[in-house]
Amino acid sequence: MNATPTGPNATGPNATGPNATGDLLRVDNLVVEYPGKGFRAAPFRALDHVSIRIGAGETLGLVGESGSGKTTLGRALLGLAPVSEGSVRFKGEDIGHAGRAKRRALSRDLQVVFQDPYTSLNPSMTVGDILAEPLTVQGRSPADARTRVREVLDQVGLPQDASGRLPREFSGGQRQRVAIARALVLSPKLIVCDEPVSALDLTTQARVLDLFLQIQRDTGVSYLFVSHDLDVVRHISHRVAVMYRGEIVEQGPAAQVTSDPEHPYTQRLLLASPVPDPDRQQVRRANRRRLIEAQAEQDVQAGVAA
Amino acid sequence: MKFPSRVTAAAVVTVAALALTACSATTTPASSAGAGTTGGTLTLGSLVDVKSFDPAQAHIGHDVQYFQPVYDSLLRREADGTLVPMLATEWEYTEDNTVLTLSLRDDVTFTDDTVLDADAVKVNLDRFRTGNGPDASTLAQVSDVAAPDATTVVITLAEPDPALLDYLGNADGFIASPAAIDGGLIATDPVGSGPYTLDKAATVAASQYTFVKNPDYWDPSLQVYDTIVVKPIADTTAMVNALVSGQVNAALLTAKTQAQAAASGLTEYEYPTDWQGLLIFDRDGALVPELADVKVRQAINFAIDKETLLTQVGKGLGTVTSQPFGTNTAAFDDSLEDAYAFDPAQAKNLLTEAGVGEFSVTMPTVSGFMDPAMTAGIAQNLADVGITVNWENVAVADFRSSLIQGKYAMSWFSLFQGSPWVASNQIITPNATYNPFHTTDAEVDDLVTAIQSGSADEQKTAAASLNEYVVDEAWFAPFYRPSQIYFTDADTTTTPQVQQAVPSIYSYAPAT
Amino acid sequence: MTEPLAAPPKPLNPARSGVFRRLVQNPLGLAALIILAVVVLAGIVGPLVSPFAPNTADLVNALGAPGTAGHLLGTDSAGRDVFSRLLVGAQSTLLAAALAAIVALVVGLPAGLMAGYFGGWFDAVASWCTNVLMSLPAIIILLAASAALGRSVWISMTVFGVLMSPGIFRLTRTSVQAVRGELYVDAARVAGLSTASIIGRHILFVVRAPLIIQTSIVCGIAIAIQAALEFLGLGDPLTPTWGVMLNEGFINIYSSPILAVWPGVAISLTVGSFVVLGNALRDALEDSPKVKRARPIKLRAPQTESISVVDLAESDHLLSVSGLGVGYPQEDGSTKIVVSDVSFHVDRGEVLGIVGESGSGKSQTAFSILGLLPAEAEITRGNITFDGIPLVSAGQGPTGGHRLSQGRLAQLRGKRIAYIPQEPMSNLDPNFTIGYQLVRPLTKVLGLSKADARARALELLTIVGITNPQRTFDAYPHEVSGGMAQRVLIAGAVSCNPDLLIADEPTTALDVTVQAEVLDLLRDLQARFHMGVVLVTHNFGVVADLCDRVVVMQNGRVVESGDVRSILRNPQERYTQTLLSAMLEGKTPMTMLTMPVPDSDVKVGLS
Amino acid sequence: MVSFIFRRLISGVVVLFVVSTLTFFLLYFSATSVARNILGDTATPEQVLLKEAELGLDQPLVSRYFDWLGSVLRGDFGVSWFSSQPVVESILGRLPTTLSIVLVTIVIAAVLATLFGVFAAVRRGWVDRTLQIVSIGASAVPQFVVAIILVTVFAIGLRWLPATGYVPLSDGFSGWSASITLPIVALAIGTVASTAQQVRSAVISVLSRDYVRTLRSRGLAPTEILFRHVLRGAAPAGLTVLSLQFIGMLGGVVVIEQIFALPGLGFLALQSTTQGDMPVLMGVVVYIVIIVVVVNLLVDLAVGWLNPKARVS
Repeated sequence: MNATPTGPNATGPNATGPNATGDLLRVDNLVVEYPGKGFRAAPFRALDHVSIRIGAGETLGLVGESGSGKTTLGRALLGLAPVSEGSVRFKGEDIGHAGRAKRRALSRDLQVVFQDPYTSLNPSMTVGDILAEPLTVQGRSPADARTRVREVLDQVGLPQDASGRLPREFSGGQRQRVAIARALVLSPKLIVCDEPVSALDLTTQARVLDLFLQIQRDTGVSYLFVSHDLDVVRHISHRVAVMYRGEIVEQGPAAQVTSDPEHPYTQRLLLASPVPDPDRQQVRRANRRRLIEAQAEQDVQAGVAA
Repeated sequence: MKFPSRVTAAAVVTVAALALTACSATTTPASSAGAGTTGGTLTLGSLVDVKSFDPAQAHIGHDVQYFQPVYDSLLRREADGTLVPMLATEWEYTEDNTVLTLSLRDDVTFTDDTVLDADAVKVNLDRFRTGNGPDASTLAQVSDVAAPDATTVVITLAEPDPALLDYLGNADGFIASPAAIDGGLIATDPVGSGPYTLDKAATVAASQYTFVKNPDYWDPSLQVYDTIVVKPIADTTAMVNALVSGQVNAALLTAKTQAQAAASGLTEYEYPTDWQGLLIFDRDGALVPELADVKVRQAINFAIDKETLLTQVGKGLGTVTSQPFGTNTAAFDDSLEDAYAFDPAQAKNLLTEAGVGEFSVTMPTVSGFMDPAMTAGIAQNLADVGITVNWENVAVADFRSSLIQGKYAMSWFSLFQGSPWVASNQIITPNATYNPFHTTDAEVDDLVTAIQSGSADEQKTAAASLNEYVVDEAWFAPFYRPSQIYFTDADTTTTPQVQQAVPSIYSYAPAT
Repeated sequence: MTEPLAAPPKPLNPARSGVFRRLVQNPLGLAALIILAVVVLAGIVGPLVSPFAPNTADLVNALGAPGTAGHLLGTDSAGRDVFSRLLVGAQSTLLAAALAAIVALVVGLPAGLMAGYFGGWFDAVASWCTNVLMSLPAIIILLAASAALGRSVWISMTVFGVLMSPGIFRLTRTSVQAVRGELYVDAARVAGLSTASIIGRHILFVVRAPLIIQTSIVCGIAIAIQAALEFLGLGDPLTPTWGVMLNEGFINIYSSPILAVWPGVAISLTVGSFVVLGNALRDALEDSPKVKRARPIKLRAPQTESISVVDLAESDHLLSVSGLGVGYPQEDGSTKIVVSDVSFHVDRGEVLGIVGESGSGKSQTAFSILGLLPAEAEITRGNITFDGIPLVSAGQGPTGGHRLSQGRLAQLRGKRIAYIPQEPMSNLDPNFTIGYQLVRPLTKVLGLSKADARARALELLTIVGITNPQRTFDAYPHEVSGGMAQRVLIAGAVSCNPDLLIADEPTTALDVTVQAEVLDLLRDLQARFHMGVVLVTHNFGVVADLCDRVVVMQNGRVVESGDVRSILRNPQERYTQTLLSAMLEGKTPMTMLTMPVPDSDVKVGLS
Repeated sequence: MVSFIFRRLISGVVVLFVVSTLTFFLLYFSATSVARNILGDTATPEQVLLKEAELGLDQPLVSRYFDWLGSVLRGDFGVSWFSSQPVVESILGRLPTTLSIVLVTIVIAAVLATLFGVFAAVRRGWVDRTLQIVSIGASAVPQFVVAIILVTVFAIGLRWLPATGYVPLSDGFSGWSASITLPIVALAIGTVASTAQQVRSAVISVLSRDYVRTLRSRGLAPTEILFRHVLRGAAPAGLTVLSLQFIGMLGGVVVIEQIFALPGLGFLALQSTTQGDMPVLMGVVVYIVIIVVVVNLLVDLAVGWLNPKARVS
């Protein structure tokens, strides 16, 4: 095995961004455990002492393979995954164990866009109702809500008559716009984006990424942008954190992490992604093989040394 | 599809069996069966399954077809009700009718080769009266059974019981081997001295019971068939199906299924055993004050359209009547038959005379036992004269006990027509089973005493007077006497047994 | 970016009343609805409009034939008007059935909601109770209840409702569990909705339709049970249900058989209607409108003329596809074309990439070659020739089709043409060991002995880079990882040394590091066996890694095709350019990828 | 596997205990006038009291329950209140009849439902429609009506088969099979149709699985795929349906045994209900629950054997 930094160590210099004092979100040594399946089974630790920070107007890209825990981290911020240890601070306030009332207040500032545009919208509610729901929960009047819904529809590039339609009348990309509109409708400070483009076609993905960037420019919202695709994360993030088996193994400015990674896993990840040119891909492939051989050799030596 | 209902045929049978507690002087001439050829198999359908072959558990009625093959009784009742010797060759009462002496045959052995003697009879009678069998109470008056010698049995009664001899010719008289009783298996392995023995190998409990000829039987004339099979089929529809499709040779059917069987060319036997009608229990007006007035009770009698009920519900198989006592009893009075002909106007007049406005009465109806048309007809007839019936749905199993416990002021019922003595104990005396409010008066008391203890002539006169009295006082509102509908196939003949639901097994013979 | 196999687009304009409309369009459903409407109407107004008082007995005119003395359906054994009793009986019958349904709902629904939503010990206890209730034979329990509680149709229907509650409970619980995991419920939670609001707004709504179906079925069974209890003599003659009437009919079956017919018909029609309504509702809820079954292309033996249709110049190719069209017949009789006029060829030892976005028809094309299109699809035109063997030679339109029989195709599949699917886990039969699934085709298709097949399978597992082949051989699919499963599928595909390998998005479901390994494996195997490969993908990186030539597809058509370098570096068609420009590799981060105003994506509805 | 069986057995015992306890209190709580019903009309109040004491009806319900439970644990279900026959004896005497009908029906239903279900799933078309119509018809027309029609036509009209009665298998196969044919047909029509419907949808769902397509791509014969892979995939669903049908049938035989005058468990249950013979009714309920528990256990084992994933949990 690679000698990966243990949890607490990940809170190293890399983790401390320029906004260290004015962090919008600060997660320290977060542990999420799920009860094991079956009687007396050991609990499954999905997150192991994870620490991240996100400043105002900043995008933290979170990249990792399936099962690495990146989605769990996002869900833990939203109160959808149980916090076993550590703290989640939003605007300085611990929200790791927020109750429903606090969550309701929090939802004005903290919102989410999920991966699957087909299941993240209630198929039996109109787009208008879906978008108005967070507003009515906050006690806004229906008229007020309608006005705001018109605004966000415009903001995400959907026509006004979308309000009266059902989600299934829209394509995947359009649905994801609806989901983004729902996240935006309360003008939040931070949006957790959980693989928001990975179910989309390439061209649609490009347009949705543009939308995310545009919204950030317009509103100054922060993103926690979770993706398995290093290219996507590089494109949209200020800083990038890499997760591997429930731990953050590397964290730092996007350019550095995605083009010159330090951690062996990030290196492998980077070289595994094929490039759309046969010759450059041939080079990348060769580099990857060399890297893997070198790392395997290190492992062997480490094994001998141990 | 069935009269009463499939499921509850057993309950109906129990009710019909009540009838058989009666027995009395009979007038029907004897007609002896079995003159023709012998041999072969007789298959009988029975509405009830035998619960136990223990004679202490024997029950008058349908049960006899299971007991008669394996057990001899002390006396034998012929089809017309005449008592003839069987195990007892002679019997004699003392003057005051309280001590009965029986002389037994000395040549009978049980099928386990033990000898049938007076001790064996005593054992059986004592078991019967002290056991918990359904008819144990019929020997309630017996205070002692003695066996002074091997062929003599002396029965001592606390009070006279005019029905005792008939009982001894029926369920009470079956004698099992004391050795087998001691063996503890008598309930399933009957050992008697009867003309047949139970063939356990060819028997399937609850489905068919096969009896084969007892080779050493003392009276071969009672062994008409080589084999007798009895199949319990509780559902009357299934029964008619079995009969029509040739699975059984003979069976009891119902008015509703009569046409189907008759159309299939089967031989029909009709004979009266019961009467149906309303029992007006609350003659003192404890629950329904209006019923205390004899005019109201008479009005109820006039209000019922008996002819139509018989035609429609009883399929016309029976006779309309106004008296509770049966045709072949001394109490019967032909002039009382139409004492209360259908006359709603008269009923209303009587109610007006009584000064009674409209009133209501609660009666039980029994799903699966009481024909819905009967329920509807009674309600309609009474409603037409201003009496509202509130029906309560009662389970068959709880029906009789609810009547006995006096839960209802009146009820429809179907009862056996026994001897005046049996009938009085059933419905008239202060402690009669179906006199839950114990209504009585001095005249009734006198007449009942005369029936129990008077001379033969006094008994007859008293019975007739009692009948007239309860009809005049409208203690009941009888509708009609339905016929028992018995069928045999073309290969079989039988003779109906008077006052018994089904013929005795001695009464069957192959058709010639 | 997976490409759904069935015709992908959603129904054209499904209004919210769609379910009801589809229900009414189904003739059986409509009939059931009408019958039930009539019955319910009879139940409501019956007592008011019945020509005779239903309980007025007239024994003199009992068992009257239909039509006599103004009695439309005759009279029963007490001389009561049968028609009036049917009308009034509808009310008590339906009320009793409704009682059962309501009890079932009152017991089952809240318990199901709680168990499904909260899980935990309540779920465990409630589910256990449900299992107990479900394993009790209803009639036996009703017998016991009638012995204990008395004979009233209301009591027995209450007990029956409890016995039916597990159905409601399970349905609710399953639906809630399914919905609870849905992302829109998570979104509602993030929005701060209370549990009650989430259940009320999002969950109950989903459960509603299946509940209506189940309730409909419960009502039907309840009416049948009423009749059965009456028949058994355990009924309640004082409540004039149809069961009571039917039983009375049976009592008098020999004198007046018709008496059993009316309530019998009423019961059967109503019960049947409830069942049909339930079924029809279920059909209507199954979102996809029914597709007319494809006329199977007549399986005539290939004729020499049909070969002549094939361009002779292409006949040297290992595989040549020309003018291929695939369509799905629609309900309205039209055909939805998903592939039209697609032509390309593959040579031995050559890797052809078919690249395109979802809905471009690339998978449909691949399955056409394999002869594994869904049953409802039909090849409308074109030719497919494999190594000189015409697989498909369809004329214009569906009538003139010639297709190689499935039998002969099966001989090619697994021997000369192999297939690697997209989703490794769902493509292994979970009920058999991996070894069995590798060995079986080797013995059945290639005729190897069991021992040889086993040795070969282990060898193949080694070839695809599995370090402990024996363990994988003995494992069940759920015991291995996705990457491992894909290696197994690849091993199976190459087990026959195929001439042609068709790989449908073989790496899409895999993590990027595993994808790289699988691509390496495919490249090695392709070289080793000198296979022709058709690689279906949406990823230009994968294309660049493996392919010699590329076909770009859009909306069922070929947009551009050619050598991989020329296409990737110098695309001629605007669509190819758009696709490549949407690639993030090499783009400046945080910059816009497209024009500021999105175009076609914004149009609402389906273009 | 052993621990799985063990856990299921424990669970079954708990079910048995709970159901029998509930039934006991329900039944015995209401058994009020039974002593008089047993003794007949002419019984004196003294006799009734004696009988009540004999039956233990004068004891508190709870102590009667523990007496009952204690006896049952020793295998003694008591004796019938009406016939004094041991309950176990009368149940064991009737079990063969009921099991003959139910087991043969379930075997026939399994075979026919598989055939029809697979055929309908593969062919659709008229088979599918026929199946649907028959199953709607079978659920619409009460079973007892079907049975009555069968008797009328085949026993009374054509006289092909006996109308009533049961012939034990030990008395010869032909008599036995003739005696149970009509009851089985009456039970089987609906069972086959509805089970076939379920098999059909299970097969259709398995047929649409990806792995079926992959198996076809490997050149395996369609029959091999259908009968090895698809059927095995559909079998757990089919088995579950069959077990539910089996449970339903244990109730359904009450009606069927009544119509055909078959001395089975259902008839015994009905008879004891009508009479209020609580020990017998309790015995029947306990036996039926035991049968159900065993059948469920067997089905679970079979599903586990068929589906390796289920074995884990």
